[in-house]
Amino acid sequence: MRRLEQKKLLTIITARELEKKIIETARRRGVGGYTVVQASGAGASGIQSGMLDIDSNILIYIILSEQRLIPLLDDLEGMMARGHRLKAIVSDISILPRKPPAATSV
Amino acid sequence: MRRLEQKKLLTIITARELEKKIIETARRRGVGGYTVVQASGAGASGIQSGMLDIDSNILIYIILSEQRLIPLLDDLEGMMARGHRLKAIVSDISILPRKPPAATSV
Amino acid sequence: MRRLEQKKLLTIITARELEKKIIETARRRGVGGYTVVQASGAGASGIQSGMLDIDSNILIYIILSEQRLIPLLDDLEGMMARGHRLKAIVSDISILPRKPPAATSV
Amino acid sequence: MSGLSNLLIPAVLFFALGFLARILRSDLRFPPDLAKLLSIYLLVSIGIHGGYELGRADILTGMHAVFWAIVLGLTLPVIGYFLLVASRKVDTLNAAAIAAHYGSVSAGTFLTAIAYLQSAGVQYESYPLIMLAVMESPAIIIGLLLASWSRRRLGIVREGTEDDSHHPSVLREAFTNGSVMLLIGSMIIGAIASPKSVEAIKPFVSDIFMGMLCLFLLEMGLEAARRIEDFRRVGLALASFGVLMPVGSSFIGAVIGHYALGFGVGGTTLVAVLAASASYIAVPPAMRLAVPEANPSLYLTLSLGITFPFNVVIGIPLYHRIATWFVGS
Amino acid sequence: MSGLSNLLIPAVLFFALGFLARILRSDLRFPPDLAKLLSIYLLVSIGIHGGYELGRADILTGMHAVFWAIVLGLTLPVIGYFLLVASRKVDTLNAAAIAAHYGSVSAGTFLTAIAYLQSAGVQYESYPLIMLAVMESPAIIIGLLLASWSRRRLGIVREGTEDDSHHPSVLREAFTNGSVMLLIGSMIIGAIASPKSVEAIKPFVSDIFMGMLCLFLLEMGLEAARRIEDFRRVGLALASFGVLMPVGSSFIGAVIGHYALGFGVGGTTLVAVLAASASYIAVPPAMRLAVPEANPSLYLTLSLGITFPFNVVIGIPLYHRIATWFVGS
Amino acid sequence: MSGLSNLLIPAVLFFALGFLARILRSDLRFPPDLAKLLSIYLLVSIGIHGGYELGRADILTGMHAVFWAIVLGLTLPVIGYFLLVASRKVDTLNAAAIAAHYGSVSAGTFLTAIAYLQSAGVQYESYPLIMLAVMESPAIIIGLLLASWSRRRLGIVREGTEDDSHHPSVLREAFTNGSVMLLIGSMIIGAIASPKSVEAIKPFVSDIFMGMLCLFLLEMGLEAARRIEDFRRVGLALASFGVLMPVGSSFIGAVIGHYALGFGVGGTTLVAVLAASASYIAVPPAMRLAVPEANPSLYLTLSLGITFPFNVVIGIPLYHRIATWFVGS
Ligand SMILES: Nc1ncnc2c1ncn2[C@@H]1O[C@H](COP(=O)(O)O)[C@@H](O)[C@H]1O
Ligand SMILES: Nc1ncnc2c1ncn2[C@@H]1O[C@H](COP(=O)(O)O)[C@@H](O)[C@H]1O
Ligand SMILES: Nc1ncnc2c1ncn2[C@@H]1O[C@H](COP(=O)(O)O)[C@@H](O)[C@H]1O
Ligand code: NA
Ligand code: NA
Ligand code: NA
Repeated sequence: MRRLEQKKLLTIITARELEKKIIETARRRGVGGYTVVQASGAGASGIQSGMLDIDSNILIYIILSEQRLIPLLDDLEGMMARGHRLKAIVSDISILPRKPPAATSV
Repeated sequence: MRRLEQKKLLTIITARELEKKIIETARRRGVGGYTVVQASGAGASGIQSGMLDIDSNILIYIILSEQRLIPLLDDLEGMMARGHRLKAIVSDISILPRKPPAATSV
Repeated sequence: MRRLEQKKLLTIITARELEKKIIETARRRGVGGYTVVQASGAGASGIQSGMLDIDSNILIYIILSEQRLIPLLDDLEGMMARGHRLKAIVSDISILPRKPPAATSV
Repeated sequence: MSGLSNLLIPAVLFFALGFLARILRSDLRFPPDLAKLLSIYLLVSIGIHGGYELGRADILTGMHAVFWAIVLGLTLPVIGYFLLVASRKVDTLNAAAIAAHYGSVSAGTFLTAIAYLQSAGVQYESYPLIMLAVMESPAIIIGLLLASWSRRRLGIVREGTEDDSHHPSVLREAFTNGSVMLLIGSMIIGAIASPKSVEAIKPFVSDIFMGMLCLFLLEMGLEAARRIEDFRRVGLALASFGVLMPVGSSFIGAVIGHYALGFGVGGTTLVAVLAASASYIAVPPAMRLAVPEANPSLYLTLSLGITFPFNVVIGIPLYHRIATWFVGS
Repeated sequence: MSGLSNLLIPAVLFFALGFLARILRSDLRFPPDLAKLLSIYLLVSIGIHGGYELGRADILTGMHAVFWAIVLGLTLPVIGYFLLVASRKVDTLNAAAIAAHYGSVSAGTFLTAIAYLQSAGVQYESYPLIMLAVMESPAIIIGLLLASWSRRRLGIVREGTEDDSHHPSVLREAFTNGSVMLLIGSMIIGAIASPKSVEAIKPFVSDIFMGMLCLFLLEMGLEAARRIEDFRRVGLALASFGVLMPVGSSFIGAVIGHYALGFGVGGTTLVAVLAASASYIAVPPAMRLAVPEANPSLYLTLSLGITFPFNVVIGIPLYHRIATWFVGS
Repeated sequence: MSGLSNLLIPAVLFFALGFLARILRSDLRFPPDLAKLLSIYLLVSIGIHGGYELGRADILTGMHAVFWAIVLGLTLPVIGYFLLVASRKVDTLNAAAIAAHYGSVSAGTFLTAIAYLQSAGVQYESYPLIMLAVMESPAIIIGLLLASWSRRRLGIVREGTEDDSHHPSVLREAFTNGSVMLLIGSMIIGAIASPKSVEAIKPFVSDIFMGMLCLFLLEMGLEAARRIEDFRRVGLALASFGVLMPVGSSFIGAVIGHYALGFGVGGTTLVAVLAASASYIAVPPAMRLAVPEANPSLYLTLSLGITFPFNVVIGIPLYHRIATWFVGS
């Protein structure tokens, strides 16, 4: 389907406290947008019931181009190296390109 | 794994107000089901904190066949052309086929 | 990108009542972690508005290796055969490998 | 008190408002957690309240109430099951799942009945509250037995290890069900806490109670109307079961309330309401786990979409009449 | 009562606290459902309250109030539209979407005004409450008409079938909007429910009302401050519209309140507040559906980030002055 | 008042109920937002309340209280850190993260203590409330210093720019932490708002307070029991730290409360409780950001799973005894 753009979807699973930090990092790498979903879960660091703020997880979805993905993954790797717990998942997606209508030229 | 069916997963990210509209569109295209998740996020049209109804985002997941996907994407493109803000993401998935048990023949 | 591990992402869409059951099954199959998101939706068994506990859906995300995936899919197929309503979606992902820092050797 | 003036209780009016909002396809929707918050509040409040009084009530009558509650919970599903199978509208597994709901109870209906009696100035015993707590669960066991019995007759063989319906967890969950624990727990707390300290939480559990009940019924109205939309899935024959079963059960309940337990009009009405009401809290999750072959939209539409609205609007005043008639005679 | 002492109402102080918390980038955040819960509670409470009094009020004056509410709702957006187009800062479609917000109302502003009048010991009529309920919607229709008119002038042709703005659903939703139904429904319930049963919910709708309003304004403070951050998107010219439009409208409102409806200082103040306040509940979703070309962050920043805070902190005492001046003269 | 009768406060009984429900693997679960709603309500209410009284209290004693609160917040973590390192059960970075929690405070424990004193009819000063607000944060700074000191000793070099623990944001967040702002903000509002308008929110902040506290502790019970399940992760030696540390701290607190601040039995008990309680609101997120190498399940299990339940059930009556003994002598 020629009209679809090939992009990467980066899905980050982590604790809510890291939301701000990760989004700032992504912005610095020129990412235009993101989507966040509340989640709960469990892993090596125990249960994250989501009942208290202190153990709520989030899923951060970032649609981006491969060029932007690489440096962002470096940043995330750096955070993980410093002990932050996060999962960074990359998958291939195709997306409908945005064609803004004439009228919204504000 | 032969037992898995090849399908498409269409993920739509948009504002909650469009939920009804998009689901009706999908139904018209013969989609059998969908899954909706509350989200927040940010993009060209600013932050969608999810704190007020007026700026809550949703993720709509639709598992469907490629034949159904094409016309639905046309509809979504039409909505975007009229200025609606949404992201339509397509990815390839495999899914366990449903084998309904004998007993539920109601 | 050599540093990324190739893994499978298993996404299960089902009713909240099955959460415990499915997670126990996954644990028995040696799965280390999972992420759960609250959702609503509709399908063959009607609307799951998420308004009452009795019809809330969940999405369970499980990152795992193909070896672990196969037997887990068998279990899920067994549950579906007994009439449980769930969608099991498999997709290919790449993930940043975890490098635990020295200090957390507790 | 006439059925009409019953409609003039805010609680019932808010139920109607929610129902109407949904019918008019209004975008009025309750956040899921708010529904949860309201039912937690209602269970705790009614529990504290009742427990406080029961702590000062007659233990023997209490035992009797518990006994008859179990009897109701075990017999009603069996009756329902055979009616459903006779109707030929659903297979035996769906019949088992649906029947279980009618042996259990609905706290929302019970609370509306209390609001009704209060605004009608009718006195009522506190024992039916224990019955409310007790009746949530036994019906589930019968439901499971009916289901596995049907399975045997259908010749459905299941891999023993994996058969959920014999899975002890389902039974345990029937008794450790969140709302059951919340209700019983609060009753015990209300009974054993120092009266002085219970006084301190009275404003919370009493003063704002009616208002919270109104919000709860508003939400239930939305929910019920949404269920009604699945009506076609159910069909007229099955829908009529959702009306006739409670009316029939209410008679059995009234007989037990008056003759077996010797309650007055108020208490007898409440036992009739317990018998007539269908569960939508404890039973559906248990059935989804243990009788997965049954279609959830069938039993949810019946208990939430048909029986609950019928009981709230028409049933309660009717059962009150029945009780008056029994006690009068 | 001076503007300063207005700042000493807890409701306003909590708004400031929320605003400050956000400016200091505190991690204080309200769960989305809590915001929803609070507005549901406030609408129900104010509805029951007002409905109870209106059920005992003069029907003719009520009709008058409704009539003038509609007049306000239909004229203010047109004025706003031409001011915006004249300003040359936004295209006509954004102008239409923004203008619609100023013809509608903000329940939060209205309730803060009531808290202000109460702590100032000023009496007020109950009729403005009906106007609050009525004014949520008409502005939306004008907004849609202005939008499709602009589209024609811009020569934007749309596939008829798919054109949302003529889609009846948008109009229906303008009237079946959740908060409108909740408010009107509660008013009717307050009016028709038996006084005895209304008494039973008074503690819920009255005693804890001010506290709930405080939490609501705390949350609105967070929200408003977040919007202010989008200020640069809006620009000074547009921002000044967010201040001048309400002040201008308040005069029109005060004239109608005093001369057309003959209200006292309290009632006149409330009508001025209704005219001055901009919607952030009913209108934004309608505009997002029907005028998708307009940028949501423009109208949300204006109504939530600029007009709402201005009205709560400076506007209300100012409109009170204006009303006193009109009524005095 | 005996420890047993302490167990007869509804607040404590509801904590036990939640704990039990989880142990019995009941499916009773609180919606996440409800937990948030309850803590927002409790912080606002206690803030308004205390602020109202502090607005009328002695400023000098207030200053003293603040000074000693900071002293406690700075010294307790250091003591805890060396105990933990000496125990050899955790590495120094986990020791730093855990110790920080014990220098901070738990509002839930503090409120339970107030409920305990009230039902025991014991008078208490309002100053400890300021200490509660003050003590949330200093311990975090010490925690960060201990952590980076340990890192240096461990020879862990970090890319300066990216080192979170020196990242000013972490410090700022320690002071702009949501619950800290909510508490201090409400205290200021309670102090400066016109008494007349504070009266209007009294029913909200006073009457339903105890009931909300019960729901909050019910939820904490569920949470604590869930944490206990991670007990094996912690081990006996570490668990005993979760009991001995608070008892030790309570003595230090009682000495400061009585001798340094000259409080009576009530006030001294509260200072002892502040010293003994461990944070689960402000500190965990700060540690997760600034000491990512530390394992969250260790400090959360200790503060929520062991210290909190111990304090609520055994600690508070014990500290009350200690205070009585000090003040008596
Ligand atoms: N195998 C997995 N599949 C899906 N999500 C996971 C998995 N492992 C961990 N997670 C998520 O990542 C969070 C942190 O994981 P961990 O760092 O292992 O504690 C968990 O709370 C889960 O939400
Ligand atoms: N690059 C992106 N990655 C993930 N989600 C995005 C991205 N851009 C936008 N979104 C989501 O789409 C919504 C609308 O985007 P926009 O139309 O750009 O304002 C945002 O609120 C986000 O939730
Ligand atoms: N085609 C679909 N795409 C996405 N989610 C679906 C689809 N069909 C069903 N679902 C989800 O799976 C749940 C159960 O589906 P069902 O068993 O068909 O009732 C629904 O409530 C939806 O959340
Ligand atoms: Na029943
Ligand atoms: Na207006
Ligand atoms: Na402490």
